[in-house]
Amino acid sequence: MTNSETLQETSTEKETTWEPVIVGFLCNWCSYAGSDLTGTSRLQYPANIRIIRVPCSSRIDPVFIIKALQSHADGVLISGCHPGDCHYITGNYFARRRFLVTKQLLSFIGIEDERVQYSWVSAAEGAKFAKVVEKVTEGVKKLGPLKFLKREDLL
Amino acid sequence: MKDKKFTYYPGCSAHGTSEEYEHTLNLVCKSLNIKIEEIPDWNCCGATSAHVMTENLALALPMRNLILAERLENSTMVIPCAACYSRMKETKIRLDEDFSLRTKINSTVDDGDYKGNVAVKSFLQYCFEDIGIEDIKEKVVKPLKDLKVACYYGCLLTRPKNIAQFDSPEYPISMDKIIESLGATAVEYPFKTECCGASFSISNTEIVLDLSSRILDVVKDCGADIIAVGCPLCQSNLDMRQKQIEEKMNRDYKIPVVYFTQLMALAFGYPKSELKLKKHMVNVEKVLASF
Amino acid sequence: MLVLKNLQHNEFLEKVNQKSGSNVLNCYQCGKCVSTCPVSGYMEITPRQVMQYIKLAEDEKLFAANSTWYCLTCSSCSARCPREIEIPRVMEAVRHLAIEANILPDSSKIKSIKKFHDIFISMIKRYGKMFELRLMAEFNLRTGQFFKDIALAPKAIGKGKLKFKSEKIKNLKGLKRLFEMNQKLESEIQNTENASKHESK
Amino acid sequence: MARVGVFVCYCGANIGDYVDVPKVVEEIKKIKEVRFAFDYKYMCSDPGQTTIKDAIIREKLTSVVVAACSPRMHEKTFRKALLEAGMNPYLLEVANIREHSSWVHQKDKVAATKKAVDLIRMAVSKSIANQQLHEISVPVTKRALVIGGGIAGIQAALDIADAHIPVLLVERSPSIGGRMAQLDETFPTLDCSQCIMTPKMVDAASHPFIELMTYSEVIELQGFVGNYKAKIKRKASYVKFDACTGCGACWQKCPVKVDNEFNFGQGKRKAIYTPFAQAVPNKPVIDAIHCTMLTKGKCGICEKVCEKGAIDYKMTDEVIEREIGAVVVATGYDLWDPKPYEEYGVGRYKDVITSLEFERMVSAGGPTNGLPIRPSDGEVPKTVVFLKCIGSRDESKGISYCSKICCMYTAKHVMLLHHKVHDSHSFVFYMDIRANGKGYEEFVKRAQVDTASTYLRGRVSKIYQKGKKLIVQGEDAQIGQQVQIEADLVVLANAIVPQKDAPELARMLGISYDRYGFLSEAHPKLRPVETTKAGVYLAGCCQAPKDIPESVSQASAAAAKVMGLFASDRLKKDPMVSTVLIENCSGCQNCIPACPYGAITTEEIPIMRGSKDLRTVAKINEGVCQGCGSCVAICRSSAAMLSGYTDLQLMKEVIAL
Repeated sequence: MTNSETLQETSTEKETTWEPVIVGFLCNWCSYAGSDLTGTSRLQYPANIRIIRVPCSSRIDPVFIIKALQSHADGVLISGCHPGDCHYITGNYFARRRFLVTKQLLSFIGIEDERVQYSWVSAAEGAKFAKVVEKVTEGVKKLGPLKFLKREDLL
Repeated sequence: MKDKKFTYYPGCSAHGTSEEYEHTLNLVCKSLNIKIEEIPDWNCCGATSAHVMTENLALALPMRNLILAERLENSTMVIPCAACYSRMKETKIRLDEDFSLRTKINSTVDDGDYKGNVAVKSFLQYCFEDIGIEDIKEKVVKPLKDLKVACYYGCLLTRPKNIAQFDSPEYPISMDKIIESLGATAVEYPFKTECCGASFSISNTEIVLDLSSRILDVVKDCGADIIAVGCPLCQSNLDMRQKQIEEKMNRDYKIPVVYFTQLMALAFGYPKSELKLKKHMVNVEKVLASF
Repeated sequence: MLVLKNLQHNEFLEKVNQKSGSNVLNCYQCGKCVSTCPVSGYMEITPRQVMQYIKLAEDEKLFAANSTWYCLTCSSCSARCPREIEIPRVMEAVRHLAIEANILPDSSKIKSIKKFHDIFISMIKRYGKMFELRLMAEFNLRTGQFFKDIALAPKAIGKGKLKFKSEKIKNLKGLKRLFEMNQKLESEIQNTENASKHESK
Repeated sequence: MARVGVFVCYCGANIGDYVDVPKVVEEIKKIKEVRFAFDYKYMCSDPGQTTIKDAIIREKLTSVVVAACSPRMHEKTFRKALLEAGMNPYLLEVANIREHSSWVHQKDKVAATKKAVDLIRMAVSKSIANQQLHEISVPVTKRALVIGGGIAGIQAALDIADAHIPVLLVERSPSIGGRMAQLDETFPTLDCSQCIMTPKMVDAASHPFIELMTYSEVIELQGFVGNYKAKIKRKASYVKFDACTGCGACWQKCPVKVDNEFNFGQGKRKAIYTPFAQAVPNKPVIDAIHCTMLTKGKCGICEKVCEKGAIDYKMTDEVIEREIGAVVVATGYDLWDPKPYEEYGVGRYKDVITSLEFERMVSAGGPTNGLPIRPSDGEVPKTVVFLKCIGSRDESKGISYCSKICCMYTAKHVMLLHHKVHDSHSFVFYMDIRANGKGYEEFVKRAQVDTASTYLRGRVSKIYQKGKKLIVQGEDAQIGQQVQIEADLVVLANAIVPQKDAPELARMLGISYDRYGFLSEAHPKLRPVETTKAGVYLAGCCQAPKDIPESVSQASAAAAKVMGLFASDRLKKDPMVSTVLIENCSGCQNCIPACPYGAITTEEIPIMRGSKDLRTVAKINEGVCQGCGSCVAICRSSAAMLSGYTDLQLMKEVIAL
């Protein structure tokens, strides 16, 4: 599927400057609800993020992150319930441990820390979510597009 | 018993009002084969005025002593005076947990190189923790049979609890245990750690008279023959001022106030003549006549 | 009537907390400190009220009260405080701020207490050590109570409790330097504080 | 070839104003799997849903994407629509272009539009990988287990049983009744606890639908909602309950005297005993630690005097297993030990007692037949000082929370004392008076006025003995002065704390507990009686300090929850749960610890069809699985699969960008 062109063309209408693409993996119970709250309270944040809903941050397989970076994403945000508040009791602890390992791997292969970030956002923290997105977007913007990992033959 | 050794900080009063404390402390250590190494050229720790007036000085004065103490090869620094002990320990704790403060104050001391590797203990604490009741028992040759002692700790031996980190701030038992091990009976009474008025002795005497009288009242009620203390200030307030109190409150106490080390020395077999009992205002001989 | 200002930025509170290492806001006015304190009866403002005055940023009121000067730092209060506030260090902090601000309660008692401490410190400065007799004498002279404790003195001297001899420490120079440098530190802190105050204004 | 239908909603102006919807539709049409794209003002409205239904049938769609508000809003609605069009509801994907685009990028229509397109593209790509899923349904064992025989447990058991649902009521002490049985009178009405309690205890014991197991403890709970297996240990009572008539001959004759724990060591009981006169069941147990027959083999009197031959020294603990559908936990509370208050001489002064000791004293059935006395000399106290917040609201010595009932029972104690000893006077030291219940404030007022008791605001700093009196030193904050009281008796209102073994219980049941050890509810406001574990409910003080009315209402609420659960014969369950592709499973068993619900076990399967050699693979109990997906992410051989969020679905979503 060659959607990169369409993506380009929609963007070229407004600005020619490069805009990063960020994939957000949000757990259904806290962070996704939180991001909904950001919406319902009309808090504005950069439009770079594309949110994927997962039941729990522990569902996120490191492969997804790498796959995202390999396709069109320049950055990844992972967000789950606050420690102790996991809807699935202990899920976010697993997620956290797994994420730390993944980070090490990524920095080993030369992906900057700012590209892949982790945050706790509860269902009540709409404002926080907006801030988090800004932070990530800023971080990734500074770093510029992620090139070397890209592959054309996806799936 | 293997030889022990500690760094010794006498404190100013040891060479003045409370020399009998230091003297008997030496006797006690002698018979327990504990070597004492006095800090060379130590200075006043600032108690009880420095911390009242300024913050830094209250830390700098003790720090100088701590630094000097660290230059001797002993793990522990022992202090007879409760006030000095408290200042020293508080300084140590605050310097150890706040690095920036440490460097700040350290810079004010001559070739200061504070490391924080010396433990600070009151002599009472040292007796209880490092010597141990058993070893003290061993040395007793003259049990103080049916001598009823009220062990008075005052404030600073067990408080503030996060500074002293020793025994109970409300109802301590360490001195009682020691006294019991000498064959005497430590009487139960509720004012073991009430304040005697401390530094107001000179500057605000009537408060001292008031507070000390409360303590003496309770001690009298519990039927003690004698009060044992571990603090020169408490000693002078309860002993030196006892007559004044009796006059002011028209009471009759006549309760001698001695240092627990004096009783230890006595039980360890030293003749009374060596205990400097004469230094006390309230007559001690009568009570100790039978020993 | 006490008119309360907006207390969003209570500088006094912040200073006291910073100096004392406790957070006065934790106080819930249970009064255990007052019932504990051996001298609360003598205080114009009881420890519990002191906490409240700090919360209300009423520094002058506290500076002018004898309370912090009467605190014996016996720490019975902090040993019992349910909210684990180091009350003696709060008292100390307020006292130090009062000294910095150079405001003293208008009472001979406090003046004499302060005098006592001044003499005490000056003696350390002079000798590096302290001598009760000289202290007593000097104090009584300076406070004009020549005959105070006169009854005690001879007896005490007789019993060798109070000594005339006065040893000095060897490294007096070092000690003098220590005093000066600490003085500097204090003043520096004050200056920076004042500076920051001006900025904020 | 997939045939996806995309339905873009304007949501009135909510999306329409900030996202160029026609442009979106035009973009989406370019995706080759998209068979049909359509926009409408309100997709969730009836006409909106009708277009979806019609399109599904007309265009023979294989999956549907609705681009509208958050799926958390209308996913169910649209799933229903699919169902009504004869399509499996789980073939729906929702693209959240309102909360995630139009509402958060109101200043940049182009970007918002572009984002909307991407979100829809992702949804389309995912929906292609969607599979038909079917609601899981599991059978229900319609028997409830109630743990704890206090007032909460009894109430829950009775309510459930009255709905003709069998209940197993397990109590670890020899009698039900719990704390309430120890009380004399109850606030704010001062009706006698025994009088209102005993009938309920008898009902519980005699109820045809309640199986009462006293002197027993639940030691294991396996399975999942509707299908639990509970193991209950019946401790050896050395008395055959079926034979025993409760005549009492044994405990009258028993020579061994033991401190009576029901009265906190005031008075004695025998080694064979019932905890109190109104005990239910009224059958004794032998205390194996003190009985000389069991310890030294000497005595045996009870056996001799028992005409029914109910005594059996050989009896041993037995473990009973029961199938259970739901559990109500009502294990109650413990009292905080005030020893840390050294300044009050706790332990040193006999006449400094705790509130429940006082309660036993003034209770008619208590050790002193209702007369308050000084434990030290047995004299009747004239001046009594009550101290509140002992351990409560004290981070330094106790716990930081408020125990909630002390203000009230202290007021009650003041009244009871006044009723029993007319010439007595009460002083009450308090910090705040918390009387927020029906008739509570009025009750406190009565205590203050009718008994002319003295309420002092402040905390006591020290208590010490002076002669026969206790000197109580405190502050009266109103006048801001130290006060001293010469008291005969001091009563400490010590805090309510969780049962010491509450955390163990929680772990055994697989539910969570807070930092104090109170069992945690699923949601502090909206799910106060449920736990995070389906089919396990809470009642009474095991969850937090409560008074009797609250405990009883929570118990009834829990009962209602159980009835609701048991209303249908099978439980319906969201099909988005994990399964194992056994051909992929290497049997590494990493998934087992990863599962928060213990839903994963192992099974032995033939290496290949027909072979006799077996290998171990993971087995997921879809009844227990809650669908978090931990096992999927941890699985190396991608054998674990979470329906609705399969690797393929998410991967397609990722690369669709």
